[in-house]
Amino acid sequence: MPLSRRTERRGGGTAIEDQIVRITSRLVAPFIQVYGIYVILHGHLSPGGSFSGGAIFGASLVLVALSFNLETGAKQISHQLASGLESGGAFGFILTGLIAIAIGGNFLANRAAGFPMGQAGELFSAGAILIITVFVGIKVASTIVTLFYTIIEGEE
Amino acid sequence: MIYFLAVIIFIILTLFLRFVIGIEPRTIVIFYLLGLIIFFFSFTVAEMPAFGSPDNPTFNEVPQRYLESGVSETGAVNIVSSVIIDYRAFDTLGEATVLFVAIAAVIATIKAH
Amino acid sequence: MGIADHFPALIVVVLFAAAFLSPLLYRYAEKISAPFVIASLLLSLLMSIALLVQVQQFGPVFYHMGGWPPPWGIEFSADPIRVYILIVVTAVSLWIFLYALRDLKHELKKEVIGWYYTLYSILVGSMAGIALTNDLFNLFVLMEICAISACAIISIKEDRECLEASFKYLILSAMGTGCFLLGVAMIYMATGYLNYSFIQAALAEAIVHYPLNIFTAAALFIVAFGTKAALFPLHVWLPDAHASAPTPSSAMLSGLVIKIYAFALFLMFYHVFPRGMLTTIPLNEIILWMAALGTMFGSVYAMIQTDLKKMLAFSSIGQISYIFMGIGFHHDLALVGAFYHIMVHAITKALLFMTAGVIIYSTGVRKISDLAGIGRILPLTMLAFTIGSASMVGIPGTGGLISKWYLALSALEIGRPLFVLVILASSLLNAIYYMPIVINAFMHQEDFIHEVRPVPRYMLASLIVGMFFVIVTGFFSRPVVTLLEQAAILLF
Amino acid sequence: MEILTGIIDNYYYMVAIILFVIGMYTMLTHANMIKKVIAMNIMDTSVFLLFVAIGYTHGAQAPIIKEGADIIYVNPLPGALMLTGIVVAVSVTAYALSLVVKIYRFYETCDYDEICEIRSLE
Repeated sequence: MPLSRRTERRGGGTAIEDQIVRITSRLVAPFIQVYGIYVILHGHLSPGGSFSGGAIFGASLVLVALSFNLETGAKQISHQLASGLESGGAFGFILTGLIAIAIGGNFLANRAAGFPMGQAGELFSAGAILIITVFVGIKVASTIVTLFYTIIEGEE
Repeated sequence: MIYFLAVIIFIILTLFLRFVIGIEPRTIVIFYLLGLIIFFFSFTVAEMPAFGSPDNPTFNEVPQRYLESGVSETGAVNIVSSVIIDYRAFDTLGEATVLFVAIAAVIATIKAH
Repeated sequence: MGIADHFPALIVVVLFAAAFLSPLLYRYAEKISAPFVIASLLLSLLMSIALLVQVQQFGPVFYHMGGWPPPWGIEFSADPIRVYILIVVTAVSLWIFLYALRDLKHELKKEVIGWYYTLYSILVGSMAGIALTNDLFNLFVLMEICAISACAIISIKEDRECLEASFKYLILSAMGTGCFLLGVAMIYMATGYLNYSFIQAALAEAIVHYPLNIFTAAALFIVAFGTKAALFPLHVWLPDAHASAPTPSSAMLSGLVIKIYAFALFLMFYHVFPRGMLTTIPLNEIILWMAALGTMFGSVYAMIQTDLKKMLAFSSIGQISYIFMGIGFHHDLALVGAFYHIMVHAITKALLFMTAGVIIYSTGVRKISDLAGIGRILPLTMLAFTIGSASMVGIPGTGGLISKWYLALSALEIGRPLFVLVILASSLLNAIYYMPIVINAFMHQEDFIHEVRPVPRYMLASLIVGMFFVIVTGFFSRPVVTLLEQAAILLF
Repeated sequence: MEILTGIIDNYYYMVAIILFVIGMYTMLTHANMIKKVIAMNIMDTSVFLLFVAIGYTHGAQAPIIKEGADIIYVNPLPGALMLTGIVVAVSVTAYALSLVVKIYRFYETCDYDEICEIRSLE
């Protein structure tokens, strides 16, 4: 079996199917994902945050899709799930802001509205900041994946 | 004297660009216009507050409060995070909306054709 | 604190939330997705009206996002002029959306209609935000949202001209926002603030130390907003974009989107730059002359068009110039005229684009020369067109007269009678290209030869609403003018 | 000469301005659409550079607070603003590229002049 071959993809484009690339990316992808989640969760403690972490996480899915073929990649996160996560992430952000109104602060208030602040410097601290970071991180990751798939499909 | 020199350099540069390098006359005109814009901007740049100096107008009470009481007011050690998600959270909502719009626009454009 | 205190934020947030949820709704419960968007538009309209009542009773409202006071956090502010713009935006977009419900079914593919709702409500939300925000960087973000969604509601139509038009629009508006952001950087550098009121206070001192910075920023702002609002020499993207878009998008873009940028320029001039600055450098003069040229050239270009929608698009260039003229006069009556014109032109141009949409839907005709004799087949539609064009020309009894009257009055009062001539001449030019269409439509002897589809009642109802409001703005202008006069006097 | 020393002091700002003008030039004169999109990014990036340079102070550190230490931190505000700005630029780029993909499908070219030619022939 040849180590590397070019296969026909849907619509006539070609994808490189390479054993080395495949195995490496399969090995590396989970670590990238864990790192992405780490960056999202530690947004209020270290450099990084929602956008960087979400982009890292989304990039790992894109990497898998590129090194295998689109179908295998698409199995990891379906279109419906991705767009649901997007709407959910963005709406969760607004919901956090509205909860702040409901418990007596202004829109998007954090300490003034009484979110639990915790001890500064620990993981579960900073009230609404952590919640919003997670929501935006989810949204960014799904956005990167959706953008990738949509533009690829448009090229067919 | 210096004006005379400048005119000579200008003419030589024009001839050089046109006949030695072979650039189209239209491009040369645009080139000079850009030079003119940069020339005017350079006066503005020269007048700007000095780069990296701690007594710039930007180092006023705004970053001071962020840096001094940011940790106690928002609970985040990373002050950039506390600025984007707490002090100026509405910008980040706008940012999330921009991403959402981009997705909606891309999907709409791709699906429509 | 009652819920009414949060209205400035909620007006924008409700529309964004509706936009985030509408793709899901369209997938799982298609029937309620359109009523859902209508409900959110209606809700924000009602909140804007409540906000107006609140502002008139208790004075300007300032809302601090997240509870952080201005130089640290983002502030929304609502004074009478901003709330007036807000009401115009939400009301007109609600009306256009009701028309769009029926019109989109034959202009777009079925699977993208849900995304159209999303883009539409985000567009309205961002415009409401631009009217309300009191923070320069927030304005940048909202402008970018507005630009992408405005381009997307053009490119959503299955037509390759739309793609090119929206690409051109996107590139030029990206240039506009780039210039704007550079201007913001220069102002931030010199003052250290992003909030309008704080900048205005700090600039009075900063202008002594860094005059070139501020002047460059002002010039960049004129380029930025001029590009986005199609001020005369920067209008190149407008005709393609507005003519090729689906009808509701054309109505929206011509009616509201370009005006919100003109309004943003007004905010820069009257709320960001200090009072004395506009008299030391002739920014007003530049805008004034560009606008004067725009009224003329817009009309002249419109005259030579053969496509109906393209003619309407060029006419928008002429009409937006009136608003810039009102800003450039630097006089309270001129501002009344400009702001009245924002409302009148939003209604009128939306009505005209809707009639064009109805004509295209019913007969498939786009050429002006083929419209002869159409008045006998589509009498109500052409009546709407007649009333709309009368308002464009400024015939008594329509809203167009009132705004031009105030503009001319203030031109006389500041001693520049030349601009009265400009206004008169451009009205005449407007008449030259609008009236032949009306006359040909009704007086033409031969029969109309094209096939005619019956017009849905739903579309006709929206036309009737539009006609009603064009005439109401002509006869009952007093309350709005009083509101604007009170607000304008406070600015000087 | 005062101007020259001013420019040399503010070389960061000057580079940003030059980049901005290059981006604007490429955007307005090049016919290739991909180049236009790249130029748009150059333009945005130059403004980001300018903003971040505004926030810098000589000898200062990144604004992640360490308790008890006596450190000068850089101004966190421009950095925070530019995070938002970068996301905005990414979104615009994504949308512009999707338009280019579709335009290429119709005309088999990314060159604006060629597209105008094709359209005028029809």
